[in-house]
Amino acid sequence: MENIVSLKDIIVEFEEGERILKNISLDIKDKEFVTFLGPSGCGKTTTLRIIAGFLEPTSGDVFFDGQRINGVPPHKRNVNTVFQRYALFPHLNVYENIAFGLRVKNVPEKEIVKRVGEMLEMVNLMGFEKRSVNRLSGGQQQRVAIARALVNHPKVLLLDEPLGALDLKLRKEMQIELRKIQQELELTFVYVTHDQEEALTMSDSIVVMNNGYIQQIGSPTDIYNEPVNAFVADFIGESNIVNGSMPEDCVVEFTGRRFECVDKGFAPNETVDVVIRPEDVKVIPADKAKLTGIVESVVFKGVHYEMIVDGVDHKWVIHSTKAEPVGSMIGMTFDPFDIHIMKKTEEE
Amino acid sequence: MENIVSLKDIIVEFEEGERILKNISLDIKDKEFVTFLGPSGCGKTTTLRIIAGFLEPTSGDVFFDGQRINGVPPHKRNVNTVFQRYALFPHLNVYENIAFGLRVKNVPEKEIVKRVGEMLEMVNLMGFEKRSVNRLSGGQQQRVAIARALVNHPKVLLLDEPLGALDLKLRKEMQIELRKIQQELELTFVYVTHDQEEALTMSDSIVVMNNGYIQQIGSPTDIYNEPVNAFVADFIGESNIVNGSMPEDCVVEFTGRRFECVDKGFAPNETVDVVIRPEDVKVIPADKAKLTGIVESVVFKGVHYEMIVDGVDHKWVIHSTKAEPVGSMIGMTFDPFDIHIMKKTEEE
Amino acid sequence: ASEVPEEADEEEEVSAAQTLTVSDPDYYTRFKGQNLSINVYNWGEYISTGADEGTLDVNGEFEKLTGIKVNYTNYATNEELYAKLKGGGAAYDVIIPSDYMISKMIKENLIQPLDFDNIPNFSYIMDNFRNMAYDPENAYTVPYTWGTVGIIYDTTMIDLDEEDIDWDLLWNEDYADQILMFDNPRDAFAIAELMEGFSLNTEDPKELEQAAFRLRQQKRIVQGYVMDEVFDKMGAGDALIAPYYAGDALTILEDNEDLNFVVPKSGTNLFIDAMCIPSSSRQKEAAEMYINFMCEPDIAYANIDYICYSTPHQAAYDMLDEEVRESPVSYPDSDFIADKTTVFVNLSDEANLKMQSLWTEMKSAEDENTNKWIAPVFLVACVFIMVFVLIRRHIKNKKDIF
Amino acid sequence: MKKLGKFYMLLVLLFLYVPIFVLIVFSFNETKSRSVFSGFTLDWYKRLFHNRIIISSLMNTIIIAVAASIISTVLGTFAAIGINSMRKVPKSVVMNITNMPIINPEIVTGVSLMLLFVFFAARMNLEFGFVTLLIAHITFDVPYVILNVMPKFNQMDPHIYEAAQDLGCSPFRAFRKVVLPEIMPGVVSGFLMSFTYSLDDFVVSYFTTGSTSQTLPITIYSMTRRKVSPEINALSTLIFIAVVIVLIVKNAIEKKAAKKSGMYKGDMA
Amino acid sequence: MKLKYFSAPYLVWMVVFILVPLLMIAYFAFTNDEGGLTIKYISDVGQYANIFVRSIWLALIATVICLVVAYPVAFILSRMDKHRQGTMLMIVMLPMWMNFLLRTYAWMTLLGNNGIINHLFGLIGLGPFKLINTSGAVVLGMVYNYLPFMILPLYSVMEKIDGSLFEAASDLGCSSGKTLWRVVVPLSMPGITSGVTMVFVPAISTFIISRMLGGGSNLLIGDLIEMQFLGNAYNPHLGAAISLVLMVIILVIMTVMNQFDPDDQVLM
Ligand SMILES: Nc1ncnc2c1ncn2[C@@H]1O[C@H](COP(=O)(O)OP(=O)(O)OP(=O)(O)O)[C@@H](O)[C@H]1O
Ligand SMILES: Nc1ncnc2c1ncn2[C@@H]1O[C@H](COP(=O)(O)OP(=O)(O)OP(=O)(O)O)[C@@H](O)[C@H]1O
Ligand SMILES: [Mg+2]
Ligand SMILES: [Mg+2]
Repeated sequence: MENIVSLKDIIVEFEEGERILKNISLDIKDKEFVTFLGPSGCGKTTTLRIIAGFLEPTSGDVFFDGQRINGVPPHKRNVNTVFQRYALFPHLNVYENIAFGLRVKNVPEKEIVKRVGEMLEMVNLMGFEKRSVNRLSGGQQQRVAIARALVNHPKVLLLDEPLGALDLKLRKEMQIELRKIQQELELTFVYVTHDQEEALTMSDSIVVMNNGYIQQIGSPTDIYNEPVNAFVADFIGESNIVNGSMPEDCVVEFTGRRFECVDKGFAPNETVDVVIRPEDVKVIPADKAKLTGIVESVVFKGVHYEMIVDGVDHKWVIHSTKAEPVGSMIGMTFDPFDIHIMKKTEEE
Repeated sequence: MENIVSLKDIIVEFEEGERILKNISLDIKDKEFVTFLGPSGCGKTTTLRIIAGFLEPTSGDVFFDGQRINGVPPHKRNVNTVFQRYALFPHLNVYENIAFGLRVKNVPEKEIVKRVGEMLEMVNLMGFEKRSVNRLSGGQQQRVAIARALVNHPKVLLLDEPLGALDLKLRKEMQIELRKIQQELELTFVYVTHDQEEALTMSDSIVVMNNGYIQQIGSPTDIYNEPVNAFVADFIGESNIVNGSMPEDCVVEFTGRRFECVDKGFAPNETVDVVIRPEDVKVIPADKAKLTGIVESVVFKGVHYEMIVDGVDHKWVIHSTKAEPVGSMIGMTFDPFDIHIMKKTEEE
Repeated sequence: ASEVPEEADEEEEVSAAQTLTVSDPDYYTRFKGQNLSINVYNWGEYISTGADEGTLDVNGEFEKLTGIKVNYTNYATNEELYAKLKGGGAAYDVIIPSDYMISKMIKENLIQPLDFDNIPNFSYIMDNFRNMAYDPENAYTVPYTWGTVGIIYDTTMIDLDEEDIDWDLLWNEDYADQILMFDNPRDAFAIAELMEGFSLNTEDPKELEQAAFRLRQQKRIVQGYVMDEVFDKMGAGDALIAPYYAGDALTILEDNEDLNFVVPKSGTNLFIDAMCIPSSSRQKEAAEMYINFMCEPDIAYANIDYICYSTPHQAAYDMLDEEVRESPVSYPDSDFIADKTTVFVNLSDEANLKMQSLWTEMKSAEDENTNKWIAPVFLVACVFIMVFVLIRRHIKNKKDIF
Repeated sequence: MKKLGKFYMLLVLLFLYVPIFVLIVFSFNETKSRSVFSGFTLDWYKRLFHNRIIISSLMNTIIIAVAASIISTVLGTFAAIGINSMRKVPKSVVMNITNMPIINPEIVTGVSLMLLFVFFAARMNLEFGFVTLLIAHITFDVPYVILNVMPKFNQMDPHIYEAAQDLGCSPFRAFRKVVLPEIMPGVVSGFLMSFTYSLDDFVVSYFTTGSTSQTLPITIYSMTRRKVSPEINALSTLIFIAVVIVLIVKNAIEKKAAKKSGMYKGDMA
Repeated sequence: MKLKYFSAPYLVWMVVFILVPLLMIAYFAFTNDEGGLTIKYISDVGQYANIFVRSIWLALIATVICLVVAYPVAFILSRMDKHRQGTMLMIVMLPMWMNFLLRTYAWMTLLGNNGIINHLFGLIGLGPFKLINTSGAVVLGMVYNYLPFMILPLYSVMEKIDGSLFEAASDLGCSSGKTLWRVVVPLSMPGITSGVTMVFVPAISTFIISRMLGGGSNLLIGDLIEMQFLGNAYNPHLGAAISLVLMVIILVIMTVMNQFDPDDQVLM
């Protein structure tokens, strides 16, 4: 697999001195499903707009299939976009919306009929051809937006939070559908979201961004299991993050107690972030535990109970299939490999 | 605990013959957090409007604190409502919105200042008194709506999908906050939602509705673990629902195989719905299993993997902490108490 | 109703060069304190308003003297006045129509006989302006002004002797687009009839059609059809030639030294405007008081001095400058008046109608060259739009089917 | 592209403003010439203020505009409330008739009212003048009030009416306390709109005016028809300045209101 | 609900002062002075066909010019910064608040044979040209007076067009010209139709502009009607008949216009 899109040292400033993107470099491989993940305002849309050509970077280069494409206008790039709020043409019906790109390129009518038909079938909207797009549900609009982009056979499809406006159930369905389309058509998808679960579910590769920087690039499991810093860890899943220090390799000290762990290579007594996932906290009888706390609240979540446990220095979030009575004292322990040690992040 | 609100045989028809509510009977206990849960259009809001007095039932009686209150207009009922989209008064600021009900009742100014102050403190909006409600975030508006209702010291607070418009994160926070308020003030909350997780998290008691009927009333664990029919089971959590039959007590047959279970009392060979939660399906080596299937897809969901397994007659959804390779053959088994047997529902 | 600011300029009075004395102050105070008001409907610029420094505010003086409020409004043509009265809605107390219109109104009972006991100042009216043809008994009217129609022209551009100027100047192709013409049928037809040598009061359809033909010929070189706009256009030098009433012409001449005014020797129309009281008047006595006031020598002089028309009022005439009294424009010699001028009389309904429709036809006629194209182009455009709409619909329907 | 756009806007603004500025400049001209500026004077302004006809018609205009817009605001607001709660068919019938005076050419509205008044005048003791003018103005003002108020009902969250009842208001009180404030911006803009239309109306007034009241536009019309003196330029200048001041004040008020409510309302005119 | 009855006073007003007067027009058009039924006046209208044609023609030209001039203005306005839009819109609309007689009068002084424009031409040795009292001057007067009526509806429609639609179009291969034709124009159709009616209707029925700038030799329908009621040719029956025909013409034209409106939404 070769790189289809590459960004090299991209810097974007809207106003003099105010950097929105700070030195973004990134390679996107052909036929990959890449997700940009990050909190609101971190620069995801901006990055996408640079690839699509709506925005010229202040400095840095954009490559497409090995060729530098800075300055090429959007309508000449072999890239299509599914916009955050779809941006369907309200004066056209479903059929004409999808056919729009083809008509602009003066594709013969017969070909248009064929290709739009295929698309309608793919996104499961046969019979809706004549419907005004204003009279579609959110999910249907979303599918029209995708079909409208895909019908042009772009090499790369950019999707900017395409599911942001949908409710949970529809969202889940569409996630699966999108993934299926990407795999069937063997396209490169560049996908933007701020929903970590969505990113984990769909991507081949996740780019975690914050504040104009790329924090980590990796596969979903990499990112979930080996986040490079506390920001990524916290953003990717609910986590207990406590301050700690590393007196020696494979030993970490936090909340005044020492625990075994599997990380090494830190300076002696370096202060670190200790990250433990709620589902990795094991509840044991208080008298047998190094670490104890008092159960503050228990909430039934269907699959598991979520307990907030007040452990003096830190309120622990624990997911467990067994509920403990509120107010009782419990003990907590962790497997060494469930304790993630992370360097403190400098900036921010 | 006695009943504060009771509905007896409520029937609502908007147009002749078209029944929206079909014989709803229900008792709501004092100081309880009751949730109406059901899909869109099932009649939740309608039920709430009957309790609030905005709608007179076509037939049936409404009791409040033991007294029949059919025909009593809304402004004479000791019930307050938090509307689906808040319905704040846009021409009044935060303070005046909250004070509205008191002003209408000609409460002395000193008392108003005191009570509104308390409310502002409770919903954590001190310092926002003068702010126009249009310039509040969704979560803040929501809190104003609650304060506006609560300041009147109603016995019962009706909340119609108060969190529907909020994003996930805020929603979670507000859930906790609402629950806290209800417990602190010892009020009766009648809460409407179509989000099953929300219902499970917050309620003392859940009323599952569908299509104008009450399907089940019970505590969250009751409803989750012992749904009375397939609709409830499916609506409350993702489930595998297969057709089966009961050749004898404690034995159920589905997909052509017999399994042990704990339900009895069905007619011999009665056809039933068999409901098994995805997390209750155990993966075992294929050669040791009664039931096998081929893994179709694996999706990483953070806490667990979700696998779709094609088992001839049924596609099984399995949640497991270990992923199996796509295409491999696996075996599945279930603990007897994880197999829920349900009578087929007649209607719909 | 509205209040006019009461203190109508105390200072003005002090600085006023013309001062007012009335013959019988008691007569005018009869209605004081009764809060009466009268509605006066007059031609534009046909009364001294005090707007120019050193002139009398006639209506203001009347209000001050009598305590009767004057609602003063304007019309531009006799026909407009007729329309308003005929329509029946508006109640006026004093109007000042012209000769032919007066006889028409008498015939249609639109104006009522005056009580001349209430108008003692009628005695000032010159003898030769009493018992005119339009009101032979002189029961309905008190003459206000009179005058002739002539041609105003720009001497810098038109180098002709006064003697040589006649109505055909208005048909002179050399001055195409520099000619203004009356915007009312009676005056316009009169000029054409003078050209043709017909009577100004002709009712013969043939003659009327001939006159209309003349006017149509002229249309091509006419810049615009105007009434009071003449003041503005000639004053600003926008046009070179215009026929107009002698009095107004003199006013215009004051503003623009390049202009001159002649009464064509071949003859002209002599008009008389007279004050009348409509039948619908509710304040007849107050209206008569107003008319009498207008005939106060000081007032009559102030008006005539301001509007520059010729006056039938002996006392006012005597107060005029020597120069004006001698002016052949304002006061042509009596032979000319007797031989060459005609006073309009009311035409029969048929003749009026005929003239009216010929006039509208003439005005709405296009220049021949454009006329040919507009209609067909317009029709074709309509057809195109229709076809387009239908096709669009058709396509839409077809789309909905498949 | 941007520059081209700016240039174009400039041209259009020039087209719109040059005539007005010409009027203003020549209001200070010493002579009556309309094309040569020969010297500066404020004379015309002085004479303008001594012109009885202009002053009294200005008073008439203001009185009629104020009366007509107040009456039509009240009438129109109540009408909008009523129409809003009508069922679909009668509602659309009423709205269609209401739109008539807006869609119809002004001259037809004026003429039709004139015919009506003539008819009344013949049978009843009606006199053309203040009353007919007022009726005519109200007639073409009310639709604007209704059209301004109606959308406010649609924009309004219908639940706030219920919310007020829920908080203890009787239906009437709920209407007064929450619905009325909600539609108030529409009422106010309806009032302003009808006020400006009344101030400016010529055509309808022309046909319905009578012997007692003459409005400023009619006076202006008669002035443009005869001996035009630069008084009229002076009048234009004063009107222009008044309009600019009113608009600036209105804008400032709107901005302040927008700030207060946190919403930006872009609607003008 | 009894709220309905709030509209009772207005309904009475509406019937008496909107509906009845229109019926009066019809009544006058079909009766003569004696009150007898006749179609004489309606058929008389036929003789003024050329005035109708000219009025429609001039109004049409004025409308098209307004559209062409206003379209870019509205577009540029709608794409400005939000806070500058308000100010700019006010500046564009401000002339409309001046009495339109005065504005038309201003053109009289500009266009006159001795007016400022010819004066300027004179300075560079050209002219004088005949500007005033021509059909061109009438059209100019219409364009000048009614241009804001075109800008406003166009602007209010365009302002609502989501900017991302332009990006979407360009993403799908449209150059800016194609975007204009395929996206902006169709989306602003409701604005175009309401703008066109808002210019066309007053333009076709004006009598001031033709009188002041057309010199009385370019009669339009408005002049004709005015003449029948308050002018030289007092004849209310004929006037009513002409008004009736005018109303019908406008009705027909508006129906045709509505065909172009995709969602039948008429904005005012
Ligand atoms: N045209 C612009 N001018 C100035 N600043 C801008 C502009 N567009 C975006 N920004 C700023 O750039 C930053 C990044 O914006 P961007 O839209 O890329 O965020 P995002 O990651 O897509 O966020 P979201 O999840 O909310 O869509 C934000 O702080 C935003 O305010
Ligand atoms: N005023 C009404 N007239 C006719 N039908 C109505 C009316 N109000 C509600 N309905 C119908 O009654 C049914 C139940 O509506 P209700 O508002 O109670 O649903 P809901 O459970 O609150 O749904 P949601 O979750 O979407 O709010 C729906 O089918 C709806 O269309
Ligand atoms: Mg974004
Ligand atoms: Mg609901």
